[in-house]
Amino acid sequence: MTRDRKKTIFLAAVLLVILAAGVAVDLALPSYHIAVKVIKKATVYALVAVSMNLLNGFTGLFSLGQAGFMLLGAVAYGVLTIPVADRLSVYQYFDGGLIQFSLPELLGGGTVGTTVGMLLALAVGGILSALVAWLIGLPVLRLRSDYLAIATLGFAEILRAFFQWNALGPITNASNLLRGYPDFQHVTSYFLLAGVLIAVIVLLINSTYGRAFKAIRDDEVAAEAMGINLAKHKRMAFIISSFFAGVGGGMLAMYNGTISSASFKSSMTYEILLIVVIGGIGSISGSVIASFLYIFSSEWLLRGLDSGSFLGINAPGLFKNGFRMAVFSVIIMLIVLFFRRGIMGDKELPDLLGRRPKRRRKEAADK
Amino acid sequence: MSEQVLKVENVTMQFGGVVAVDNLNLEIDRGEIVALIGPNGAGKTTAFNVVTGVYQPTNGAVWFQGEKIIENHPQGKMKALYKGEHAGEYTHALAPTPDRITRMGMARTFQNIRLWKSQTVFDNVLTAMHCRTTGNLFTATFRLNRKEEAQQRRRVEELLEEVGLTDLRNERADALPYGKQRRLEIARALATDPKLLLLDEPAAGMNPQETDELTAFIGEIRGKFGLTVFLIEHHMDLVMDISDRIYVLDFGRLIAEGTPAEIQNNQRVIDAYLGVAEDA
Amino acid sequence: MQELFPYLLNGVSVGGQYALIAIGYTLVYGILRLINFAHGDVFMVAGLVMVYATTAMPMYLALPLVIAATVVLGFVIERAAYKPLRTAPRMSLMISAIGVSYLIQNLAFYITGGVPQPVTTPIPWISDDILVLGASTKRVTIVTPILTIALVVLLVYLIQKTKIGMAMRAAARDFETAQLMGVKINSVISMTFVIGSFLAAVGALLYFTNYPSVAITSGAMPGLKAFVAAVFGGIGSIPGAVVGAFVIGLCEEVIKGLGYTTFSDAFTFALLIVVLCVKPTGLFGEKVTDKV
Amino acid sequence: MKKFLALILTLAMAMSLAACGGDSGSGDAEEGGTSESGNPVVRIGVFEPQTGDNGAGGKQEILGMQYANYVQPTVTIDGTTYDVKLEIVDNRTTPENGPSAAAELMNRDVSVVLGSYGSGVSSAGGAVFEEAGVPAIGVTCTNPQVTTDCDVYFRICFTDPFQGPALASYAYNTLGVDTAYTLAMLGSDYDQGLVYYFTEAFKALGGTVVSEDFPEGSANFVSYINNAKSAGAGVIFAPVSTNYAQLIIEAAGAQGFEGSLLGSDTWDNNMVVESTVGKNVSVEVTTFYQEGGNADFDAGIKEWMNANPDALTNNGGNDMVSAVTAMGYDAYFTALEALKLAGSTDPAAVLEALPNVSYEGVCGLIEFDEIGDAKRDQAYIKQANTETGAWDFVTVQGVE
Repeated sequence: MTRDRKKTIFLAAVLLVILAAGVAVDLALPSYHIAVKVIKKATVYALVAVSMNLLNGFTGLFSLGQAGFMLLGAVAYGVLTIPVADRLSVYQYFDGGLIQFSLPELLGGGTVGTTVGMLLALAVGGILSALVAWLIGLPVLRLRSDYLAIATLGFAEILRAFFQWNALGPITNASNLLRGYPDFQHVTSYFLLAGVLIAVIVLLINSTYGRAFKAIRDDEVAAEAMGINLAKHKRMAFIISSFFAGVGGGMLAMYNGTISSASFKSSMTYEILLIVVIGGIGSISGSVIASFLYIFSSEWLLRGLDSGSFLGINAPGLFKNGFRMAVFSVIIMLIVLFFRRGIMGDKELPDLLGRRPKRRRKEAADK
Repeated sequence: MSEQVLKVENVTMQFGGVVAVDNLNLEIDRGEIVALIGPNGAGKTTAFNVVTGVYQPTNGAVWFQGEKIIENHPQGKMKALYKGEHAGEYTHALAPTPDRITRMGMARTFQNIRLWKSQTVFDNVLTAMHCRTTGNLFTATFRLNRKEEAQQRRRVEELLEEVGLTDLRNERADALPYGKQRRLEIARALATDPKLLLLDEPAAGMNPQETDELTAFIGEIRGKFGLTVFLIEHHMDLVMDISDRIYVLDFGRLIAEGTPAEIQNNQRVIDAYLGVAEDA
Repeated sequence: MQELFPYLLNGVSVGGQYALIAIGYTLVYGILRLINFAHGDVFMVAGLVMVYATTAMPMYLALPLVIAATVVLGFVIERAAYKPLRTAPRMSLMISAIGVSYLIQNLAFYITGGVPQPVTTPIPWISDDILVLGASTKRVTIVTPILTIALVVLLVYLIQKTKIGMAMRAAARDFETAQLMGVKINSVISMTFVIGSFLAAVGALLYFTNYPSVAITSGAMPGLKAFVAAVFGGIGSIPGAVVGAFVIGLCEEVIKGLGYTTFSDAFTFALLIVVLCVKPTGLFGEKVTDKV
Repeated sequence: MKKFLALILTLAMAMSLAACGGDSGSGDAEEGGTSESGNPVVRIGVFEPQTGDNGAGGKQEILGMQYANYVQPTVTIDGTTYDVKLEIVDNRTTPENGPSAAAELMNRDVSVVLGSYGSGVSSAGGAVFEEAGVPAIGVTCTNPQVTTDCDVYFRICFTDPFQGPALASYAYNTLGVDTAYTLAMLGSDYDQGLVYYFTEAFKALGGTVVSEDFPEGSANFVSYINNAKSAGAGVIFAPVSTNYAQLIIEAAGAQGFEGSLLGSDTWDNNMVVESTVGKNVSVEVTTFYQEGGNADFDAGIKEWMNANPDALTNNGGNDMVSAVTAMGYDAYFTALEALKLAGSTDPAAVLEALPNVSYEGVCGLIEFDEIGDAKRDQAYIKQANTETGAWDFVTVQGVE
């Protein structure tokens, strides 16, 4: 019991430190500082990676449709929050588009109205993703693992084609950018939002439903024999994961400032999958840590690898364009092959505290 | 006392042209321990899989606690291929998934242990209670069902105590020795709150001492949980010790039925096991 | 019909190219139950090697080199990235495949600088323009399906009649039993990758000689579509993969001909999902039952 | 457990090292903002794609800036001579990588930003520049939204609402074609935008337009060419990126398409023109600059490129001068003009000075209107010479 207590305190402390760091960054750095941008993006990726982990890591369903759901969430967010006055310029080829309202404005604008409107738009994006997940889950979830992967991948591509279709342009702006919607200025807002959502996922995973998901992952036949309705629970996991992916997509749109459906490709799904693998399949804190590591390195710290000098070594011939990604993919392959458990395995951050005593007890048990 | 719990009625299970179970009929009353025995490949596990909903029978029906839960008749391609009896007697197709059957009150263990390996002993049992949870996704996630959860956890403690795994509650399931894994599987099955417990070779791979313990244990839990037990087993000591009645299957057909004493003296059974009847 | 003819002609040509890639998928899947995501990238690498080799040396040296290099690449990928994971869960294997694909693309990017490499010396004779029933095309359009079918016949013969082919069939049917029966499973798997890569190399030669340049993403789409073709035809079945590839190639071009160009790719994936849901075993596939 | 801790430690170390590396990368050797020559340094940010679909174009644009920097490495601001340092950051073509790349530039204390090739990523970066109050000069991003929605963005090239109608007018009036077929990539706002303006203008002139899209990653354009033929189109207008341009030329040549292929500024690329060699096609493009327009500049940059193997590689292997390179060159000098006029390296001052800049570049006079767009009403039209593999000048085209 005291160990559980210790874990809780430890977790609370870590969260507090993170929150404090967020506030400190907001106070100290201007909003256009690279650190601010990178932290925001990493936070969004953490949410999306965790949502993918819920499905791939905790339920054992190998789905590659993440980018499709993110696209849905992103477009929904943009469409619902672009100020009416700007619509004519955003939907420049579609006479201002069909939708002539904006949630933040409907709610009276101001700080409160805007914030509520934005959150509402994010939620709508999530719900839309969940609805679509429900629809395609009906046929697709019956498939075996690898077929599921390829079917969801294909589904994401189909979705993208629809979003880019000119006939839907008055709503989605087809191939053109959606822009001009509101964003949260502060890192802290991103932390809080993503933090709350990730906390919900953690609660879910530790609930009786989460245990059922893990049972399905570990042994489907046994799970079914123990009264767990496979179809229902798989669909549930798929829908929930898609909901959070949708919200994550909306937040990514926020961070980007523009939405172009062309960027939500399968390569984005792969990137998120690799983050999950680096962090450890089946570890929430692993996914979060890996997101920060990955985004920090690729967007900021390792830029030198691409542009001539790195760590003070000046070698333009070696450190040229693409070297960063080449190094990355080698690291990823090393992890996939030799550190298959990733950074965290299936452990969570607070588990690190309890490791020592546990091992000793196990030795005792063996004797 | 003679309330019927399980009734298998004219069940034939055919895979393509191969008949695995041929016109099986058996009945189990409340509180009984009934064994299904037979040489390897006699169709015992297939019969279990039909009863628990893993396979849909080709023809026949299964009744559970007075209610028809499974029924089928040859359909499509099977119409032409069907070799069994009682064709045309059954007209419905009733095929609940295994999880529904479990929730009706039937729980099973597996011949080749199927625990959730990466999870702890405690969580294995707790997870099995999921099918009895009354809370929905929302209440479960936001911990509005604390009372139920606490209750379940207490019940897990009790069950672990019962099977003698309390000390190992935080170990990973796959770290347990073989015999303990078997016990854990039984505890997990009990956690679904069954009326009928199906044990598929519970003593497989156990030494004589462990087998004896298991025999006592099965008797114990029958009394304590008011269970009916249906088991497949090769260890004849165990079967003869514990069973109220025994069914014997050979090449998918029932060849004998009776008390342990009757079975022990049944020439057909002896022949089936020794394979001497025709050759000698 | 006369109007549709150029589309059908083109569809057959595209189908032939998909077919050569699809066989690689179907062979590997048949034995390892692995979607080799990197196969499309192997195809792309073959194209790149062709670009570099044909500019550096005469054609009669360059073409064998392309094939040899691709075969070695396929072999190395299997040994380095899939063999160590033979006992690992299937998801790990698939992740490894995605990782390899990512690695090949990024390395190719680093080497080419991200600039599509122009095909300066296309293979002679087959790159000439010809007229077929009034529709102009390149000779390769006609050569591709013929060569594809010839190679497939050869391959089917190989698998039916030779010892290694028998071993491959045994491994595809039951991996563990085949191993117990003394089939050298590792060499069978290597052989599978070698054959798959060989066909991908031939496919790449025919494909890229038709196009002005090889980009690092050139392999991704043909790869995915070839996989869809393999599933459509029934994964594990070689004739199935070939038929599937031609069907998909034809459908795609006819759809473009009918004016639904926006959805020409989406259609392929929709077809995939429909096939998986309605008849997961595809046209010619055998039913795979999971053991309980 | 130990392995795991070791892994974390290594990662942490790698990260901290990388952090130092990143910092030293931006600070380089010139601590305190002075260079080896002792002069203070003024930094000009280069926000260009070097990877992704537009990587090739971005690199060519950078070449112009680098050459300009080689020609004119210093600038005198308010009596002080500064060394000009280019801070080049790769925005990887796509909008989602724009914000962090832009922020990276802000981190390097640049006074003004040049770029980007591609409008989508420019818009994405523009938001960051606006937050930071740093002015940006768009070089070849032609989408009108880049400047209309961003107060700090200026632009030295013409825009799509000009380019599209100019091509339409050329096709209808000069080539005498009344049916056009347009082909654009799904998901590319650049393609779709230009097609829109072209279509509007072409229809207004009295022509008919058949429009089709192709999915990203397409390689076989034969069916599209057949569609154009069966639609009876006299021109195919395909404002696509260079890869697809080559594929379309290839397919059109093979299918014997008899009309003209019209391209936009992206087609003005040596790889595109080379792919027409020996084919029976007619390819015409609008562009910002015609090689030979300024002999001194052409000779100088060719010499520089030939002496510089990296530059030659980035230009696609030969010394043909692309319009985007010339535009990059002009952008650099426009930035210097703005710095001189501002009399300070402070971004805010540069921002204030920019609207008043007037500079005669190799691509013509650069002055900005109230939105921040260059006042341009003419585009060059060039035709690919299928024998020499070079561009031939056709005409100067305006909107009629």
